[in-house]
Amino acid sequence: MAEAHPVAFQWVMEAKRRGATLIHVDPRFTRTSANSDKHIALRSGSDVILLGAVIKHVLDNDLWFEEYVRAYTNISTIITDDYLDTEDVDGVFSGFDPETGTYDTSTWAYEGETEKVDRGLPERDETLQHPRCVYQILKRHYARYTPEMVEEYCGISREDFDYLVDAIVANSGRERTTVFAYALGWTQQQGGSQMIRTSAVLQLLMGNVGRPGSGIMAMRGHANIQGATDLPTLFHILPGYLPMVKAGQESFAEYTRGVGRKEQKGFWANADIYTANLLKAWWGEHATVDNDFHFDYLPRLTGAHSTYQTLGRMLENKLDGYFIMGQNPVVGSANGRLQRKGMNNLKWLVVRDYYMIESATWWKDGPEVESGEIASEDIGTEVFFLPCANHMEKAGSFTQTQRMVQWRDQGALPPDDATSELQFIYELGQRIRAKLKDSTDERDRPLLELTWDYPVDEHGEPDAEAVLMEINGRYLTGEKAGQPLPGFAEMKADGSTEGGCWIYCGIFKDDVNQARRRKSREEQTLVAPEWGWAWPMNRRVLYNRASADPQGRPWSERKKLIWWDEEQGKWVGNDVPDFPLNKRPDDPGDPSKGGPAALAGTDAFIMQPDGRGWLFAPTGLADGPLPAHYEGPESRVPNPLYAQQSSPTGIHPQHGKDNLNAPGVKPGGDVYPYVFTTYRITEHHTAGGMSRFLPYLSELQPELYCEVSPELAEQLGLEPYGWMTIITARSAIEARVFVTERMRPLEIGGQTIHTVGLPYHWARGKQAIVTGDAVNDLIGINLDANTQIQNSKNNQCAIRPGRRPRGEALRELVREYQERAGIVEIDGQIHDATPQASHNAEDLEHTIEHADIQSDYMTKPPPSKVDESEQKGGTR
Amino acid sequence: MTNSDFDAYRPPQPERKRRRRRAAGEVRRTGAGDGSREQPMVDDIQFDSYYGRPIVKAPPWKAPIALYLFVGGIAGASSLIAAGADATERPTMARNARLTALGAVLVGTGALIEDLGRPERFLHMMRVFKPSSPMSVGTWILSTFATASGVAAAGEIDSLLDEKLPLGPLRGVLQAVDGPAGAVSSALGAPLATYTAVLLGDTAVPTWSGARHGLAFVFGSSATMAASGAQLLLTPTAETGPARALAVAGVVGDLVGMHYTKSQMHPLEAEPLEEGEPGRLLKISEGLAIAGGIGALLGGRNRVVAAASGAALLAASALTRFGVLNAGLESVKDPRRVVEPQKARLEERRKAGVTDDSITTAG
Amino acid sequence: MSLLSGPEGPITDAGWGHEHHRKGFFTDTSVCIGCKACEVACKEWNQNPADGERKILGSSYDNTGALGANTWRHVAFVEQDGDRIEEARESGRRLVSLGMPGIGPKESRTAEDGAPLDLTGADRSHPDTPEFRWLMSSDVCKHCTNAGCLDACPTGALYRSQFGSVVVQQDICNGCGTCVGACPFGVIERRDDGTISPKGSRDERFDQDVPEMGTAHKCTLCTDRLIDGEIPACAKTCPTRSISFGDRDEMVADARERVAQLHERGMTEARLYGANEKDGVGGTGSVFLLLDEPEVYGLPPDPQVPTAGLGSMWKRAGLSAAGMIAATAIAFAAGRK
Amino acid sequence: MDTRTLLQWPIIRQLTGDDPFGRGNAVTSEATASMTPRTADADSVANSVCPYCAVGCAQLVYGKDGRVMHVEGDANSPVSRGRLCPKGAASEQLGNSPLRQTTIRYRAPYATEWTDLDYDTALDMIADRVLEARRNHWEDADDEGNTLRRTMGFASLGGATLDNEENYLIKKLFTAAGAVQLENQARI
Repeated sequence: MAEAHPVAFQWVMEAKRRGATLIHVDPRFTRTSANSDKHIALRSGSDVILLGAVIKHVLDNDLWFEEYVRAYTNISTIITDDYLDTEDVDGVFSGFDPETGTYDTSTWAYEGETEKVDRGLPERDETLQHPRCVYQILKRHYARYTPEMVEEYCGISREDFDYLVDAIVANSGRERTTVFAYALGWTQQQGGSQMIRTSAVLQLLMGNVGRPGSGIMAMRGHANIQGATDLPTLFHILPGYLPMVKAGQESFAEYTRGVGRKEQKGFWANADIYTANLLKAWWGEHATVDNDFHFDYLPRLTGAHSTYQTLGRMLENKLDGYFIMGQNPVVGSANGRLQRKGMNNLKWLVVRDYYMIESATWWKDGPEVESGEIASEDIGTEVFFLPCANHMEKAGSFTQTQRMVQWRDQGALPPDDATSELQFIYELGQRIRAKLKDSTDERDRPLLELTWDYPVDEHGEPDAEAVLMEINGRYLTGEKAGQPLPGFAEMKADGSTEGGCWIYCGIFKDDVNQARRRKSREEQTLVAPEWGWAWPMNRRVLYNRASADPQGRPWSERKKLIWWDEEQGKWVGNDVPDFPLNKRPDDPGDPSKGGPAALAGTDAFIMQPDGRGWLFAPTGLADGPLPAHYEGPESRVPNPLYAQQSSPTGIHPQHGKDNLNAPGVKPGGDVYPYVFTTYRITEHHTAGGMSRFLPYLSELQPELYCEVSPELAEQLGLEPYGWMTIITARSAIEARVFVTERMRPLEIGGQTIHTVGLPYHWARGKQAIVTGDAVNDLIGINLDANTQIQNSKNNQCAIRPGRRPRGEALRELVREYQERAGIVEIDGQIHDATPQASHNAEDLEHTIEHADIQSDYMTKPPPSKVDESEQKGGTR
Repeated sequence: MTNSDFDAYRPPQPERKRRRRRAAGEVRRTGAGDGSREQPMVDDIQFDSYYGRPIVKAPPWKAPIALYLFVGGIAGASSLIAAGADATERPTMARNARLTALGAVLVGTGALIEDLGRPERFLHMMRVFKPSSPMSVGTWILSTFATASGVAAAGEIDSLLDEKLPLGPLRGVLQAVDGPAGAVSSALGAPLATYTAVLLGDTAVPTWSGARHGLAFVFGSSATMAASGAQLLLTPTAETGPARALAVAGVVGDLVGMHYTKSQMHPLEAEPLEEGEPGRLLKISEGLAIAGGIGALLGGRNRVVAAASGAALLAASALTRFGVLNAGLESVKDPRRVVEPQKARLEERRKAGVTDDSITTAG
Repeated sequence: MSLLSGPEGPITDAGWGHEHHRKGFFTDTSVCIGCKACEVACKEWNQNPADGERKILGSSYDNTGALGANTWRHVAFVEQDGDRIEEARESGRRLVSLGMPGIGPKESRTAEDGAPLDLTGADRSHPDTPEFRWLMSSDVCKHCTNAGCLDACPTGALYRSQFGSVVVQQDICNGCGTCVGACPFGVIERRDDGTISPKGSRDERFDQDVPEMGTAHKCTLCTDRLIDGEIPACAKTCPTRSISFGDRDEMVADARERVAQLHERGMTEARLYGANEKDGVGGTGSVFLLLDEPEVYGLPPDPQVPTAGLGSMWKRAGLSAAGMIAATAIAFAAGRK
Repeated sequence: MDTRTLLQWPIIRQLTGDDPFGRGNAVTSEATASMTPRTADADSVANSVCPYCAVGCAQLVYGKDGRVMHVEGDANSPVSRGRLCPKGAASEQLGNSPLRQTTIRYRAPYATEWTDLDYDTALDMIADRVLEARRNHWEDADDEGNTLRRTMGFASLGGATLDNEENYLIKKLFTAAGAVQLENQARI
């Protein structure tokens, strides 16, 4: 956190000054560790073992926050007797299809009559004695997760484990809270979603959700990565976390019921309203109740269409054109070499950036052109580079990591040809519509009928506030017609309102751009509700009903946030209550009504169909209702817990010989004996597009380095600050040797595990101020089944002293190692030795079939907002 | 638990170590991260530095400044010789010395300006008079001296050319101020030659700073020796008797002064004066000075020997200045030369019971 | 202090009267996260050129190297093992046992029962020495009470501002370089270089615009910002308040309180640098809390303003000059024809 | 040299004022006496937000003649309290780096060099290509006859540093065009 979010870290230091204990669990000793009370090094990828053991400790010793957990979580809920745990199936859950590598999740459901379960009223056993209640399942599931296991397989001593557990326990309960902050160390793992889930389970058990100073903070890495998930440029969702429509969902009713049933508890019951308002915002007068608001205009998914599947289409010559706007995939995405190979096959490419990034110039000075593997003359891609305005040269809003939207005013004009994306996309839309204006083709109607008319200034820049107003939504009829909606509760599914993103509804409340508010922190409370605007409804702490006890009283004076005020008959406090304002704590809820009205006064988790925090997740995850530990796809450590070595649902497209995995525990694994983990450092920004071109930042960290322990350096004869070559089953790069005691070998299951660290900000090219090999060339595409995010944090490599070979010799070196590891035969036949070979697709389309994360999404209600950002956003 | 095939044959595991601890007496690896470490000079003082990087910076002074130190000395001492020659009616030597002084001061001024980062702003030196700045004091000495020497030399040249300079009515003025100008230049001659020692001494550069106790004596002697040498070179032997004596005195002063200077320095401060390129320059300088001194003493009546001795003395003086300048520049490169003398003096004061003047305090 | 190196009230000495309090930094290295924001914010505000070598310098995460003409904040990184930490703790303990004056505010100097806190034994109550630590520290111009650079400047380009900061006037400095050698901390430097150009084969090469070449440069304490009531760019940007800025007196008081806190936790390695008015530079305007000996961070252990010895040096120069005159006089008198 | 100028000669000020040693107000130049922070010349100050990570630190953007002259933190922010990390502190350079590419470049297929292109032509060419790619890979229905109504011919990547409004319009336009392969950094 000190490394990648230094300014947010001020609050951690502030807390530390006041006596908070700060523990940093990370394979590496970083700038965060340097300022923590304790750094606990763990083996990369073993997080679920550690957290599972904490959960076990808490359960075994009855240290969980009983009153909180009983009232607000599904601990007493009984699960159907079809459910089989990893304990029962030796490492997988019930419903697993080894053919496709996917789960049928229906056996993970709640017990009870369908009618009642649908209304959020499954069977419960408040005594927690029922063998299939969540409490008992949890206890059985985590029984294997012992401190000894942690010591042996995470590399954490008993002492340190005890320190960690004691600190969490001592800092949880009525008076105190513990918070978990994570970033890509969790999301960029195959199984990363479940690592986050493990901490969610623990935090719920300790009563650390919905309260001040609690929760799980995803430290997101880009200025608007939260906003780009809320108003998504993502394949699987529409604005406001409405899922994209899946093939087969032919009607509006079918689709919205899949998102949220009217009879279920909480706010997803209104999915039809949110969808109708979105469609109305997009197709205006053409969208009516009668035509289901032109639900038919939406394109449908047939599987995952993430950036990695798109890459697959590129490699197969099935993609003509590509827009890259403020991204640098040949550096930032996994397997950079493959990314470049894919881009060679495009017909055309549009790159919009400030600088001549490597994704714009790979055809001219990319590594393969440099090595002579391919010549510029052989690359047929037509490239448009369009300069773009930066954040200071346009007005607009960013949503930061805590869901707070902040408006930016324009401070300067874009230089020369530079334009904002807003202007570009608006003008592109106008141009496309003009070209189609005489079309009678039915498929062009969504474009022609689209509401696409925004006021522009003298430079042609559309008024971003007009767009935000559309996102907020308006009344369309009645005396308020034309006025902005004050909140999503005002939205109707009858065509009388429109709004582009229901969770942002209210951002233009009172016709004021609430995101633009800048009331000084000096002039308001610590919660600072009048600075910017947080979705939904300006709530700063989600699920804050849980900050009060079941009776509506704060758990303690020092941890109070909102509470029930009997006199006023409503919830009051320092934050906007995340609960129906007048619903009494003892309100039993009205199951007959469904939606918010069905919520009981203690159903704090208002987005969940049962109103409770999910220790056990009956739906929403592709790889299990409870987190289980699996080794990384290339790990050389046999899974100590289950026969299943690595994630049974992991996705690994091979793309010929270009995306091979190291053999791991199979023979030949010792060819790639060391673990490498990638990371970011303070001085640079992701793939370097916004840092390597700036003199002030470039000089601070000018060269790629690899952090190695003194022990490994000695063993391999690495000269401090000399060169070393790192070889994986995909590629080889060179880096400066950085010998440091901040890296240390761990004794794991009888073997010594050496981990090396590589920051990934550099790239080969001729345009930036500083260059270096691109680390992501080393990483294979091994995706998490929930998120389609690649495994960057623990992969295997070989290391040699000295610089890497140049020209053709580089590929020969990589091939030599592949041959020695037996993952590719001399004649070029691929021998796949990857542990989860059961569903290693050579054909990408095939991969998409069984990697389909949408199958759950479409039929089950989406998970809560918190889960959503955990699973989908992670953090960048 | 494990499912490794080799479980049963696993050799006994060494006791798990949290982190490698160094056994007592084990040699520290170098370059392991905690800054550079070197063998301590003094047993009980552990030397630490920040990756061996310099702590203080040398001024950006290059050859022109060494030249300036050298010719400034010549100029100053030459003006004294001129005064002596005047007083003892040695007109050739007086004239030569005055012209030497003028030439030297002009070269010196040029060198000084040349070494400025912004030469066009040389006159900014005249904005202030700062008693705390040897450079300021020196500049005022230099400029006054240069003006006075110019006037005095102009008179010399005018009379040399039988009043053929196109001075017109100014000749009267020149003749009127000629004498006083000579006096001023003589009076400032010695300060001009010695202030440069203060200029170097008034720095944090270890070797110069350490040399502050004796450097003025070295520079004064060296200047005297050089100016005398110049006269041995330029003036017929008939008039150079006092210059020979002065040369010898200068040599002796130079040698004794340097010895004294070093004796007052911490060994690490003095080291650059003895080793490396600067040390070599100073050794040659010493040899040349001795040779020149002996030559002047024993063969000074012979014009050729006198001239050779004079040249040797000039060279010796030049090398002294280059040597001292470069030794200083060299001395900042090794932080030990800053840290150890400072720690030593701090320790000394503490031993003497002075514990309240450290920059590092416990509170 | 001698008259030449200046008295203890630097602002009064500079003829400003008492319009402003003397300002200064307190850099608390115990909370520095090594982000280098101070370096960048400083360069941006002062428009100093990037001048890094664009090579790894081999000093942990520090690729800046040292303070200089273009770098007025420099973050040091030092990796240390447990043995070294113990040594640092021990050396700090020795400092405490020297019985230096003014240790900490009174209230924190006593244990709860009112008895004087015996800090020499504090380590026993401290948790185990960590096995490893990574020190980070942002260095800056010290704005000394008795500033060598200021004393040595022959043009008056360097002056002491009404805030007590020592500043180079860029329109005056002629680049003589005297100040550079006069700084006991190696801070000030003449700007002779400082360009960035990409090493690749860009279509158009460029050179960075380097302002004010050939003159001396160093931290100004953002004196221009102070005039408008702003605080220096580095202090403003520092995420964790490792760099704080304010009246120098308050900074010293804060520093004393903080060091006392750390001592109470058994962190006897904590010590102050520059808070003592009796030291060789009359105390510094920029006070530091360090966790090891100063030289570990590249700071001199016993800096002294060179001008403190100026009187004695002039005396010797005078003596030498007199010697020259006497020798000349004797030589000529003896050789009178 | 008139008298006033002469009186400003620092030596005279040294002799007549309170700064005989010439270390303070006697030696200041006119520029020093009239010193102001450089932001005093700014003709606008805009409230902005740092474009790097997602902490959302508030920035003040000082503009002059339509260009950014300086960026610093906004102390009023409850998130950042005016502080910025090195990247945020370098924001001014993000806009003014000499490496910034401010004109359109075009690389024809198989070309070895860039050429220039004007905005209107570029936009027109891109619009044509979008429509062509859309047509080339249009899918009306899947094998089972389920409606797809989409194109797989073009894709888009990016958005995590773009504004909410921009992301919204990208999603809106491209979804209306039938594109589904829309992605951003959140996946990476």
